[in-house]
Amino acid sequence: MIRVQREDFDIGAEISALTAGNHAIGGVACFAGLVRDMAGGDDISAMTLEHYPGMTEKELARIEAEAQARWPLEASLIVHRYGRLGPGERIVLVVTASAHRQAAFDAAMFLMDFLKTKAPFWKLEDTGGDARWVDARESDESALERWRKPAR
Amino acid sequence: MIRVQREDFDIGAEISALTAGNHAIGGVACFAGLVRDMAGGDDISAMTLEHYPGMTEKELARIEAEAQARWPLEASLIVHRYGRLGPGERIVLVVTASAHRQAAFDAAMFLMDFLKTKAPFWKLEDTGGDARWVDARESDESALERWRKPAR
Amino acid sequence: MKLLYFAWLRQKIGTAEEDVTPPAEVTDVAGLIDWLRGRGPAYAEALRDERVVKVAVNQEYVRRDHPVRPGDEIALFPPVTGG
Amino acid sequence: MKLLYFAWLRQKIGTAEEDVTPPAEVTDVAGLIDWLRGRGPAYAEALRDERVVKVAVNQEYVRRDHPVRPGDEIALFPPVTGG
Repeated sequence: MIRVQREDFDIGAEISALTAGNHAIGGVACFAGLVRDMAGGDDISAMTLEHYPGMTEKELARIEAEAQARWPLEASLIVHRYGRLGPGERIVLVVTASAHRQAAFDAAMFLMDFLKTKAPFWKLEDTGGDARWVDARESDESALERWRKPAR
Repeated sequence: MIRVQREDFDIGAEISALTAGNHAIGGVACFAGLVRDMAGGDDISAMTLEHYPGMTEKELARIEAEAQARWPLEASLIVHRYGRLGPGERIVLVVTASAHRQAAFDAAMFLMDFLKTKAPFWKLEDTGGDARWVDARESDESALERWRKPAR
Repeated sequence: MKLLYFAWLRQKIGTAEEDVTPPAEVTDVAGLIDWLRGRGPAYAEALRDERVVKVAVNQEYVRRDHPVRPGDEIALFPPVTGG
Repeated sequence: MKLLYFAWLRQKIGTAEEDVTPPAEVTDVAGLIDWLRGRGPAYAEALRDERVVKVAVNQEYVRRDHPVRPGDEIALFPPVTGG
């Protein structure tokens, strides 16, 4: 399941809803991205996430389908917020559930790596007076390399 | 932080409490282990977790300290339940928070791998009439190998 | 065709969205970018460094040799920074 | 010294905990296990396969050559299966 929304989410409630009644699930991995208040030494007072409605949903669904094809997942969820967010606020949630823990962990890392480099979101950091578009990170691009080899 | 308890836990509330007010956190990884209803083809109606009070807390604290030494974690949490649990119930929770996502993911996997092989818990599966102690898995022991190399 | 711009590309060009009708010789993404550069200094500046311009045609990432046709929705944007 | 047994070791031996005073020649974990085997068929059966008996002295994992002393808390248990 994927969702793109302005509102916050409740990690525990999302996981409960996703896994309820499925007793084949032995492990649930999750990752939540939060707004940090420091970027390159400047304090961030807020961040605005812009996205490409329509394409965002398509890309997230495509990435999720790829993870489902690579690992034996019982369930998965991607929630990504847009709009203005303050320090400490939740930005993104990825949840993966599987019979075994490594599949859940690997799929969650895979989803995050692809989402970071493929989902059409852009961050505008507000450092007080000055607003600055976040640069894409080389390390996010290189994190994709590890998924080139066939999945376990 | 570590906790050993009979009661259930709320994943969202645990993560919120752990990360509240720390805006240096950019990513939170978590893993929850659930009771599966199938083990080797037999339906599990319940599971009883026995542990070694005193040593359990020591081992969990030691494992957490090791993760804190290896990765730049802003916060971490291990909660492990004991007692009788039904299918779908939560057994264990690991949460790790860091500035960057890979440290959080790696530390969470490390905690789970060590907890599975070092924390003195034992599972007794009730498959209806018959109770059976779960065998340790070879794959859990070999999962430790990857942490022999120095951390990134 | 409908053009969409995001993030600093949107800010530099000064619009989020516009309908354009390029001449017939513009048949692919590379040709479209070249043609856009000629539309004024804001376009030329925004599209100066090709390496930081990603393109999606009808909401799918494409390469520079991908065809562009009337009716297409074509988005130009910098490398993504979500997550 | 205080002995603790867990999981199927506890069930096979038939007690969770006991105080024992082995003879003076029992100085390490290996010696203690040998001595326990001689205490009866339940002990012999429970401790038959050494490979699946883990030992903690004063709540720390130890090897077979670790000393055992009066006053120690010594736990014997199968490989752990938590998580």
